[in-house]
Amino acid sequence: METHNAKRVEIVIEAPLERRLTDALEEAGVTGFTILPVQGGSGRSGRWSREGQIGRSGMVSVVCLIRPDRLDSLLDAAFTVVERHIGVVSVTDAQVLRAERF
Amino acid sequence: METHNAKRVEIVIEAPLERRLTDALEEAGVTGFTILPVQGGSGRSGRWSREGQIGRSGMVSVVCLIRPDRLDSLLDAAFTVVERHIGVVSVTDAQVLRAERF
Amino acid sequence: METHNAKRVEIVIEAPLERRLTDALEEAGVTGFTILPVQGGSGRSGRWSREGQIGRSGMVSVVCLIRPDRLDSLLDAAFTVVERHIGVVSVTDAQVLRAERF
Amino acid sequence: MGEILTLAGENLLSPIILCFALGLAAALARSDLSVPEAVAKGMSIYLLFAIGFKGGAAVAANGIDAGLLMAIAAGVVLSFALPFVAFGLLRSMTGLSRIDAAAVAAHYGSISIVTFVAATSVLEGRGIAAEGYMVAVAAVMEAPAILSALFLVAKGGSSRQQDGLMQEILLNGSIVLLVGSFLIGAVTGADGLAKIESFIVSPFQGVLCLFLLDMGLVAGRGLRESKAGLSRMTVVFGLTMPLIGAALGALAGLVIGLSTGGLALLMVLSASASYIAVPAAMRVALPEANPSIYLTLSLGITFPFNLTLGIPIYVAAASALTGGGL
Amino acid sequence: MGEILTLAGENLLSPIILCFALGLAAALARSDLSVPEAVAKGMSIYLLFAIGFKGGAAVAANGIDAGLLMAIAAGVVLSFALPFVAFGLLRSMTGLSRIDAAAVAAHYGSISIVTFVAATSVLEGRGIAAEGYMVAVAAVMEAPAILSALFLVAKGGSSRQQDGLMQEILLNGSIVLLVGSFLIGAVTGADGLAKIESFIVSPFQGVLCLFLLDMGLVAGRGLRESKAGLSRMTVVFGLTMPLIGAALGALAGLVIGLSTGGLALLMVLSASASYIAVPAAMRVALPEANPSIYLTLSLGITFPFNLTLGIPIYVAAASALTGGGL
Amino acid sequence: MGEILTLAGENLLSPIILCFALGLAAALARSDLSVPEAVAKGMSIYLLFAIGFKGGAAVAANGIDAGLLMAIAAGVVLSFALPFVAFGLLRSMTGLSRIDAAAVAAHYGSISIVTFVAATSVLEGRGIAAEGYMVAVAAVMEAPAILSALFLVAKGGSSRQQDGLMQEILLNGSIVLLVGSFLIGAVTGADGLAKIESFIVSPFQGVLCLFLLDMGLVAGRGLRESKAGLSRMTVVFGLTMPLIGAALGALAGLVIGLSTGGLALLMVLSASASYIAVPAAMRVALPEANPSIYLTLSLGITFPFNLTLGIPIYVAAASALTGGGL
Ligand SMILES: Nc1ncnc2c1ncn2[C@@H]1O[C@H](COP(=O)(O)O)[C@@H](O)[C@H]1O
Ligand SMILES: Nc1ncnc2c1ncn2[C@@H]1O[C@H](COP(=O)(O)O)[C@@H](O)[C@H]1O
Ligand SMILES: Nc1ncnc2c1ncn2[C@@H]1O[C@H](COP(=O)(O)O)[C@@H](O)[C@H]1O
Ligand code: NA
Ligand code: NA
Ligand code: NA
Repeated sequence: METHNAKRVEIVIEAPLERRLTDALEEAGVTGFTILPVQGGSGRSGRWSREGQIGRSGMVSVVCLIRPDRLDSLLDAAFTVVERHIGVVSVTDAQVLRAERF
Repeated sequence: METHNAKRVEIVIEAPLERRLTDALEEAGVTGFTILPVQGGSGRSGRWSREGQIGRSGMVSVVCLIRPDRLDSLLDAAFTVVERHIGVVSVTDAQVLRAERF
Repeated sequence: METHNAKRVEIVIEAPLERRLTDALEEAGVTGFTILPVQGGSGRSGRWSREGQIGRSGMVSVVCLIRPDRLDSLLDAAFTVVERHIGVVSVTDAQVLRAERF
Repeated sequence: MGEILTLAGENLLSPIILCFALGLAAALARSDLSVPEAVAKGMSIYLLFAIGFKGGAAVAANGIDAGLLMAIAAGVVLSFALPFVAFGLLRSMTGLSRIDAAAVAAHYGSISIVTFVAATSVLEGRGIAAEGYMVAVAAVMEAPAILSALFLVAKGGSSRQQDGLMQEILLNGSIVLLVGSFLIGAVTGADGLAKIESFIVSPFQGVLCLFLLDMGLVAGRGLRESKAGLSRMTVVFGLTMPLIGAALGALAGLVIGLSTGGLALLMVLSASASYIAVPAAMRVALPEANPSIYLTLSLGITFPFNLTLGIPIYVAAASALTGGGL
Repeated sequence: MGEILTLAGENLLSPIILCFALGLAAALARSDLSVPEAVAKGMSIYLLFAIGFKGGAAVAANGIDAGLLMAIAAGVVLSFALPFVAFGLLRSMTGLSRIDAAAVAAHYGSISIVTFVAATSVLEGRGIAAEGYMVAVAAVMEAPAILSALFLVAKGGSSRQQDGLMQEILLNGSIVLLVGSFLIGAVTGADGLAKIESFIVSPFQGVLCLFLLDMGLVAGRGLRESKAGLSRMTVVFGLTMPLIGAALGALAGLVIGLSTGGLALLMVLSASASYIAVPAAMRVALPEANPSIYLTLSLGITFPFNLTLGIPIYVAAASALTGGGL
Repeated sequence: MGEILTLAGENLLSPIILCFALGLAAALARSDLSVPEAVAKGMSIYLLFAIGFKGGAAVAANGIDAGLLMAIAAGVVLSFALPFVAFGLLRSMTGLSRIDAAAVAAHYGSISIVTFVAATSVLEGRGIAAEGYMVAVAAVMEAPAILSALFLVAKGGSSRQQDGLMQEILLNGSIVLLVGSFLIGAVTGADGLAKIESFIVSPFQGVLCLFLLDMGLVAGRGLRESKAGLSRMTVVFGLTMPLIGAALGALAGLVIGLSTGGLALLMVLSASASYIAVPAAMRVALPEANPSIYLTLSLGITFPFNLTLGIPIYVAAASALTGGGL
């Protein structure tokens, strides 16, 4: 089956910033993304868990498949939001089916 | 620690099709997969979120670790289900521990 | 945007062992990880789903971004916990922003 | 007419309608108010269980009569027939493609259980009794419309493999729960009801309020995010089809001789459009149909219309038709 | 005998049993009906809190007597002892390995709180009072059986490092909640109960119905998806072990002089098998044991048996043994 | 003084406080007891809806008077002013940075709705009436403090772009739900309340118990996992600021002539610190501020203090100040 090169970008960011991040991505011309819930984690600021929390707390994971040549503009857009906040950005090489969608 | 080559296939697909997809995977001889919930996303058909939804709405993410030589049969099986529906398929190179399991 | 090499380790493990695994990771000097909920799956021990379950059942997915040179100590730590239990460990090459965090 | 207005006015100022309006307004204003998916599903399980059980207990109290079978037959016929009417209207009034029109039509042949529940509350508030078995009629009306839609598409040439689809539709969670709790209510009767009354009767209205808050939030988010941009004629369809459905439902109900309350409920069922079972079935069976068209129409246009104006109209009409004053 | 049949018949047609049956049937028929995990957990928190609090308030009302301590001691002894009986049976009757047999045995020494709750409902329905502190007995019976299982495996040679396991078991959420709410009920007594009565008493039966619907769904899914294929003798074990457990529980209860209701509940606790606390502990402590064996046995065989036939038998036996008629 | 002690003792032994203590103890002991996020959110929606609706219905019953507007004005002024007091104290007493101090200050200007609800319960328990519109005062006090904090930081030199922040704060889910249900209660009045009373009144205390169990769990986990290590003076701040806030609230309440109950509630609002709306706003607006400082202070120190000792003190003080005996 024919596949096409792509980048898989995963941004773990604080939930209250979700809308700002996705707005920035859309402005940067990103055509699609998928948001996964995050249950807990640990980092320099300690451990946390979503259990029993109320309010828009915790983090979410935003996954973006994108054409390699558009990676830089995506990262720039993401960075404006992530920069001053808690968040982790990683990029992996991937192959996608149906390249026309990206 | 010794690791072995594998492919990590991630299929984001509409929740009502989850069973069809996993049935197709099992028929194609896929020995294991893990289903992650998806909280929301955006694509050509607009933004969506699972919040407050009832019924089998939204999408799920099915992750499959597989021996490289079995990738094509997996993609063929997935494609029969994804083809006419909303869904995104991506493949990444990975290493796994305990290759005998895959 | 400048990125840095990293490894993305994904450990799918039974929920009752979550704390043991994360304790082992922290002991091995892992600085951060993110825990994603898992909704269901299939493997040699059959299909399962979290729906309607009570108690600490099912699995979780622990994702760890780490400097390549620290991969082995992480895998060793993870393996002590995963070894006798149900669990899947995979590693992918990744790039991260802000390497100083890892 | 005056009566309809009074009834509509009272209805508009009831807590459940105001909760729906609050949710709608919050979503349109982009508030981050939201009900967790699990809680929304939990409330829908509660409502289906309560309404099914109470219906079954009512049937146990009154005994089964020929009316039950006739009403069920009427429901099945309506659910099969209404999509053809809807499809015809859509194809002549709007520019929707055959597939989109068929998908929308399936929704209007099927039913909205929340609209049904809201109507039940209005009837109770006015002291109008209804046949307990109307819940069973609601259950049997969920699925047939889907078959009609598939038939309409097949006639258009594109045949499709649908292994297991029928089974999936009939075993849809909401149908199973509604039918199952109806049977449990019918078997355990007044004794069973007495045991769980303070769970399924007393707090019912309050849960319904929060549930409608959530429906408002979901509907509002749908209207805001939808890329569909419904054409004006499509919106007109969403406002007139309920009235046509109600009229056909009234006809059927008069033929089989329902009481005032039963007639009103059959009109409500015919007028209402599904937004749970049918959308999921459409994603599987007619994936090419655009979901934002049928969801926006059903949940964003027809549901609020029925909730606010439709129900008072149908109740008033049923009263007039059966000779009972309001 | 006739009494048992009447009681069993009544029991089988109660809403809670029918809800369990509905869930079981829906899952076996592959319906997609499901209760969200969060809602199921929320209901279990509600049930544990309510049952603990009511038990504590009952103790506060009746005062603490020597019976409380004796009953707790009896519970601890039973929980330690029953796994040895179960293990012996399993090793002689079935082909299960030492580790699988030990893991199963742990489940049968521990208890199922839902079975306990269902039995409480039956007793209430028949107007049979029981000692309020039986809830505390239930709590202390959760954990000891796990130690017995580990001992049985250690005897077999494989020693294992279990740092922190004991603490994890004793601080298991359901034990903490049950004991904690029991203490709160005991401290706040009748006053406290009055404040929250319309939350923990009135809707209790209804919540139990929905919870059992979920238990049926989970049990049915387990039976359907299980790759275990329990051997016939293993199934026989799942049906006889409850009776043996109940007999031993009856013996202990008679020795310490429980009332009819208390005796019935101690029999129920001894007869029931855990499917929450123990499975999680087994995943940590005996990961080589096959979970689908112990889950299927406990939730798919013994739980429905106790719920339908077991409870009426134990209640009838307790009545006969204490000289109280039904 | 004796009265305060009696009141505090009674309060400490109420089910809701004991549930909080149970959660706290379970979390500190590392039990895995936990309430699912969706259930916790569901309960908070229930509580906000119930408290808002009941407040609105009370206003509908008593009519709107000038007091309502004055109380709202007082609330806005207090919410704007208290952060300046808190900021001054923090900068002089503790070593917190300007940004951390401003973030903490925002929390103390805003309010904790659960503390408010707990105080309402205490008042009800003592038969002390309060103005229904105090709920509206609670709602308007949520947000202004955030602006004061931003002003305090801006004065310190770091200006920041905050597009859409204000809108986000005002449309925060909890504010919208509280205000919305207040309005619905006010519009539908006694009729509306009668319809949903057995949902929002009777089970209220019980839901509050489980909610406080969860708050205890979250607070305990926060205390355990926090890497903040609050300095001793910061803890002292967390215990004295509520008293200072309450004193200022009392002053304002006396000026506008509130009743005993209303005065107590305004003191409680002023004394309490936010842990829902403000933390989320701070993550967006002042991300450099350390969340574990403000969360630990607000939820781990001030909330338990108010719940256990604060409320009895404020109620006793309000009684003394308005000449009403306890
Ligand atoms: N190395 C990492 N790998 C995966 N997730 C991480 C990593 N570091 C941080 N995170 C996630 O980001 C959150 C915030 O990290 P921090 O700012 O370091 O406290 C953590 O709670 C994790 O969910
Ligand atoms: N480029 C992408 N990267 C990640 N997820 C995507 C992407 N495109 C689509 N998706 C996911 O697939 C769903 C449907 O996409 P679409 O069919 O384009 O509307 C979206 O809502 C996303 O959850
Ligand atoms: N090849 C695989 N790819 C992804 N996840 C897997 C795979 N094999 C197993 N898993 C996950 O691990 C769980 C236990 O696997 P098993 O021990 O094979 O039953 C499964 O239910 C899946 O969630
Ligand atoms: Na209809
Ligand atoms: Na037992
Ligand atoms: Na305050």
